[in-house]
Amino acid sequence: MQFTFSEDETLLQQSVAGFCTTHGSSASTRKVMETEAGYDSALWRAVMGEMGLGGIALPARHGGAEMGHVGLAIAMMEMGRVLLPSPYFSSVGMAAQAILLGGTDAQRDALLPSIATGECIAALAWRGAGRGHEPDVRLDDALRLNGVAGFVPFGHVADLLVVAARRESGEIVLVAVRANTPGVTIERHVSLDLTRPLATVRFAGVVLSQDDILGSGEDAAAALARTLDLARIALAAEQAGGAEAVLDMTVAYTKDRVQFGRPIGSFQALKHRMADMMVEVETAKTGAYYAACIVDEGSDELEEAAAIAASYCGEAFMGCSGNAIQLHGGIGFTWEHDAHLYFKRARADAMLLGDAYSQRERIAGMIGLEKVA
Amino acid sequence: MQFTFSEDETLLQQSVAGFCTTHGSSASTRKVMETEAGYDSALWRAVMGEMGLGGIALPARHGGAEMGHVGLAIAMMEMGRVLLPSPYFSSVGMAAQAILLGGTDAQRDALLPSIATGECIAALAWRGAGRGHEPDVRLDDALRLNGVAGFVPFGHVADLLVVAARRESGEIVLVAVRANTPGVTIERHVSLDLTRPLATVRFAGVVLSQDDILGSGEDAAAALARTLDLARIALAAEQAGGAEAVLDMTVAYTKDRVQFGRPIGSFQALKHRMADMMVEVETAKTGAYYAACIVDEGSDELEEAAAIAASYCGEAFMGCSGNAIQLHGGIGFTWEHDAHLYFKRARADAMLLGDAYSQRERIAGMIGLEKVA
Amino acid sequence: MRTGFTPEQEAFRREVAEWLDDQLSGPFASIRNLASMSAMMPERREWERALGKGGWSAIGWPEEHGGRGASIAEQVIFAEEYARAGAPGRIGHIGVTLAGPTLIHFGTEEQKRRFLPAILSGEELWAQGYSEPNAGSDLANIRTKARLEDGPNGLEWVIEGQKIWTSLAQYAEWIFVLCRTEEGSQGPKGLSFLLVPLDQPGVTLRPIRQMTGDAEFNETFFDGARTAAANVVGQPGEGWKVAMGLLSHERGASSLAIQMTFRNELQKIIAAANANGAARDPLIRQRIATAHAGLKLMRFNALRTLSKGDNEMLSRESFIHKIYWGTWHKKLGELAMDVVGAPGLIAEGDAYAFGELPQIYLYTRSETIHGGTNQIQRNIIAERGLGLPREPRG
Amino acid sequence: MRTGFTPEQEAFRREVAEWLDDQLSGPFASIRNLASMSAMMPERREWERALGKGGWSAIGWPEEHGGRGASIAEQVIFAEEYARAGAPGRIGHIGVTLAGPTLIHFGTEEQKRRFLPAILSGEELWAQGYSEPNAGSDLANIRTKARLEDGPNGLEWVIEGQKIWTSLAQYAEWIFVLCRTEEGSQGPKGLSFLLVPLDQPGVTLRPIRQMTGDAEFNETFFDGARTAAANVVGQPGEGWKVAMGLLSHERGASSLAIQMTFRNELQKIIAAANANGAARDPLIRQRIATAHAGLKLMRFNALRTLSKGDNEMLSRESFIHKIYWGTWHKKLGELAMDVVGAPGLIAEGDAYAFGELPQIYLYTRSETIHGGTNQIQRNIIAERGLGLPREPRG
Repeated sequence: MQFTFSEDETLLQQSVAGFCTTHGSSASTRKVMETEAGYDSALWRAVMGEMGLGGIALPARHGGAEMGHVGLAIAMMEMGRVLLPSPYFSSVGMAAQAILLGGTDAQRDALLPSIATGECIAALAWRGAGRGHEPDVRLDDALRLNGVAGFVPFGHVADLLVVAARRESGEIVLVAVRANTPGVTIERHVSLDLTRPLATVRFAGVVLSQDDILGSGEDAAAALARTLDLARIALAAEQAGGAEAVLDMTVAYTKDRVQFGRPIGSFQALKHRMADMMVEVETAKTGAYYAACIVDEGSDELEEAAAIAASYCGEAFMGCSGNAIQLHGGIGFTWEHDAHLYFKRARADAMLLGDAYSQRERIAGMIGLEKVA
Repeated sequence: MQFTFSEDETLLQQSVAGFCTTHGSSASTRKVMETEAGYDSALWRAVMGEMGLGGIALPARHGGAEMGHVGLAIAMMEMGRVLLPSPYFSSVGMAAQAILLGGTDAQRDALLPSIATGECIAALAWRGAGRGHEPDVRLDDALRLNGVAGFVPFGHVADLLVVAARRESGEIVLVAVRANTPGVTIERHVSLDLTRPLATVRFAGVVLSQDDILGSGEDAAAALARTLDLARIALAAEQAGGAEAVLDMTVAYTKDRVQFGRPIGSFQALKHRMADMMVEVETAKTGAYYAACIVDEGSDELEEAAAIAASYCGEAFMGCSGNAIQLHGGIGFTWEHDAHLYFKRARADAMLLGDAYSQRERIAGMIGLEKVA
Repeated sequence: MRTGFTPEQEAFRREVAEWLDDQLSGPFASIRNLASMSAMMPERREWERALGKGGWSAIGWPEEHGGRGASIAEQVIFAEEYARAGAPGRIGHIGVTLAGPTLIHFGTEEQKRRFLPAILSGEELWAQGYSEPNAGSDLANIRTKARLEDGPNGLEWVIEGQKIWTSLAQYAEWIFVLCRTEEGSQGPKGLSFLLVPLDQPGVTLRPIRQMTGDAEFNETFFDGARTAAANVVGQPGEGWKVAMGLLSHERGASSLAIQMTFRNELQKIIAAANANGAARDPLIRQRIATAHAGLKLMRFNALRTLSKGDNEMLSRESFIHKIYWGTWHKKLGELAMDVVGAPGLIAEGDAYAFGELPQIYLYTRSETIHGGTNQIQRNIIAERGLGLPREPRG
Repeated sequence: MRTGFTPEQEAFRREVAEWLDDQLSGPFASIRNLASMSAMMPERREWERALGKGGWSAIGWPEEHGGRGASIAEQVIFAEEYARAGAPGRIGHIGVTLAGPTLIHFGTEEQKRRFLPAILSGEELWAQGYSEPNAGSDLANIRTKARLEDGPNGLEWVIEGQKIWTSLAQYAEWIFVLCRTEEGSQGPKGLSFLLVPLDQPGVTLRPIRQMTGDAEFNETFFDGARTAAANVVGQPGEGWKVAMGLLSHERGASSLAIQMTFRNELQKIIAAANANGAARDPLIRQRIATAHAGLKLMRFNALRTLSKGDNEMLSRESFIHKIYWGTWHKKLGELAMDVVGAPGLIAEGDAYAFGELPQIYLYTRSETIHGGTNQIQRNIIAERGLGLPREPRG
């Protein structure tokens, strides 16, 4: 039992934090978020190359650093703290995991190293464009893809798309297809979360080869489910980082801002609200760390840990970022203050991989609550 | 639009409030609640006789005062404020309404006047002894009653039982049976709410005559449903009164109690908690008044108003009485302080006629939320 | 006590509804059901004029000042029908509900003659100038200054300073400005309530973009702005009293109109939930039912306060409206977003502009802040409603 | 970072589990899975002695003082296995977790020799005397006084005053009492930390009946109570420092044991929900799932703090445990009651004593109050965890 950073992990955390503080200022984030790409390619190269974060949770064989999901969580938490706009979560936290879990050795060898270096940006297209969480892309027996995938983070800059589709039999199939394949169109949207744009990806008779198929049937369904759980855990770390950032921002502001002759941070109503935020922040961090450990330890509690971390951290970040706006008063809901950027990230995060309600319903099943007496 | 007391209503409120203040002290309530009867028969005669509250919502023909359900709400609110221990709600707020709505003219004439004067204490036995809300008493074709009814407030002192049962056909039937009829046994329980004891009523081959049957089938089911809604509205008024009482008690205590060199009521965290309580208290009163008006105006919004008042007022009273314990600190959870009496009343009230969840599910249906797409 | 209306009041309701429907089916069809506060400004100015011409602009004002001396019940009815008809948010509301009543109460005869008719007719719109960057919750901490000076047009107030959250100032002709006119005064003392024309070189506006992407509010800079010496309401130095009288007007019957807007929003949420299947989610059902119940209760809370008339405006329940509706609406915004689901994360076009339901989500974050934060509301409730001791000042 | 244990630690876990199971299947079967804190007292005293004899009473104490010097991981394991085995709540816990560690840290050699062995062996039980009627949240406002006097047994402290919430005092041999020993001193100054025998004429107990119907706590009146002059821990006048050191022990690993109790309660709630159909209610399902998630997170919150060791006990997360578990448990009580439904309104017999699940509902109302109210916890978190400014004193 050593539920605290190892020396390596401490070093990693410090170096990512240092990087994010230097390169993730509010001014630079705001500049980048106004661009069409939505990320800074020089920064991307630095994150993936110099920092080596692209392969953090990958085996060495695929260009990875073997820091595991705790390492990934550390990276995500620090990036979440500054809302670093980049396809990191999409490419490394989602798509690469799908390939690792769902692909053959040959496919991993072929695809993962360039994702790890950042040369190839990948994205996971797994759900339709509506409110639900089901794939809405079909792969017919002639290996043609048709349909729509929605809410793909940084889909518009993806080189490679990992797509969850259904065969005519209804079976899940995971495929990897280059974004520039004829018949693929990608539409970038103006997105609520300004720092992580979403895209809709449309497939119109996209012709695949057998090699593009990562896997089918139960294996693919399991790989997809596990990929989403791993993504939830990585996202939980980001949410915990974001929640901590808005708390720190709010503490600093309320120590400074004077009303009624006192710093407003000395008013008990505000202090207690921030105290409650701190409880949520620390528990969110715990939840993210714990779930990441569970992955690295190969525990069979992974699904449970993912559902716990996702439901807790998602709501904690939404709650804390909402409180941050409230406690900043008038300035808190202006465009020029960063509070809304976190608030919107929190909302988008909470909707990306299924809501807290559905995660808790999963937990209810796991702990033996019967649905029908 | 005159959504405030008329002169008559103001007078009624003042007189009931005066009575309750005089006769409903903590000391006398505590004395009464330790007795087997659980109420004070002299006080009961005064409430029903001198005060004339027994017939407040009944037509003059049945010995009523024709002050309507607003009148009943006023009485319940004041009694709720002091937790006056008496079978008033059970006899007047529940059983009398069931007879009025479900019985024939002859039955009303025979039964209601003595309930109005308080000579006859009636109780409504409508649900089984488990968690659900279905009758668990059966009336066979030979007019024999068998089964169990649970959670009958003051059932142990009832002279007359109005029972909701099912015929062999499954139809609802409402019957009125004297408590001393052979085959009826009534067990008083030590109850969570010390000021309103509950009883279990058992029927073992109780033989009825045709005259004991108030009504059957859809009419009886409708009368029962409406009776429960009227009871919910009366109870909502009690809950609002109880919530206001604990707020006032808490305000008085926190103005007085000094810690850290200040009255604790000057600490913002406590002030704000009490402010939130006040919002709930005033809205609960609004909800009870509004629903009572809706009844008296013969509006078709009665079901909606009952569901709204029940769900809101129930939770408001639970919340406020819980907060009252918290804000009183250590003394708040002692037996000798009254806070727990209100807390327990709030909990019992909220479970007596169906929980807030089920009331909100009713509302969802009324406002057109579809269950199956 | 009763919730219903008399036959005369119901007849009045029909009259209102008919007039509104005529107008909004006819000449003003283009602005019916308009959600944005900043679109279609020329049409909305015309609408203000039409209200004035029809005698519907300020029915609660006394007849001697051009109103109808409408009873509270009639004002309730008008507000409800106005919103039910889908009439647009009033750009004249600061004049009608704040400036006008203040002038009626505190103004000189000359001021009433000068300003009230143009408010009623919709010719002059008003903005308000209270808050400052350092006087948000702590309104008495005002730093904007004015001094009397002889100028080319006689004795004039000359104003220096900055106001913030001045809604609609870009469209308005006049602004009322609470400012410090006694050198060295502090807190609520030494303030005056000035009426200042906006179209002059000494006034500069800077729009404040909100998190919704819209710029509904402005910062207004006064840099030697001028107004005639006579344009002070009440005595110089007694502006606080005037402003506080005005703030209590702000809490009045207007909340009823907003509730009809809320009702329309809730209807849209229900429709969306039925359409996309969210209505089958038991938690969503509970939350929508809670919202519906909360809205009904909000209406009856307001009717309860209004039924007591002006004399008893300080009963406990009169303090709860602002925090109640702000909090209710914020929750409605969260519910709206949860009903829409992930599609709410995507704008409808190329601008940062979302569908109506996600927009509620963003917009409502400000509603527990502006017009007195929930924290300030709770202080007021605790101290004035419950008589709890004040917080020691630092 | 890792959540798992080493093979050596797992071996230790088996050893603990085996010993506990032997005892609780054998001589102590009658007190296995005992919910009440006040029942079966003679057996529980025996149990304390058995723990002492087996060397399990205070495994975290240093070996030189009779403990095992167990690592934090081992303490975690012991606490978990203790609760998992259904071993009874420890009536020796005030001695083992509060008095003992305080003496180890602040006591003289003589005091250690006198008191520690009897705590370890279960021969002497302890009670705590901090709170007073007027020193609840404001602990420094203590009025109980003691002065040194020459008596028949030499120099003695003579104590006058009243303590409240002295749990287990009716069973204990000793109580530690924080009292004012410097005439006219105020606040945290001039207090001393005295060790006082309970069995003497100057001490009177009055049980405090709680809303559950039980009387777990007492008021303890000191009316010329006496203890030897040497029975002061630390310097006279420096009792505050000693008491505060002790309070921080109170927040330690013991929360892990309580979590296993919580786990058992949650299991019972799940079983009840499955049995009576509450498990089909979607909201109940959500709340049970939330409770389960919250409990897991509580455990890992504690492990996170404990993993840092003593040196970093002041990191942010170390402040959250009390408010977290108190609040969690209170919600669990509400959930328990909602799962049981109306049957929870009825006592199981003729006494005011309810089933285990409703009992949680009643009992937990005190848990956000005693040991520092949630309000005080939030002050501590805000000021010490976040560095926010202090509230001005009145």
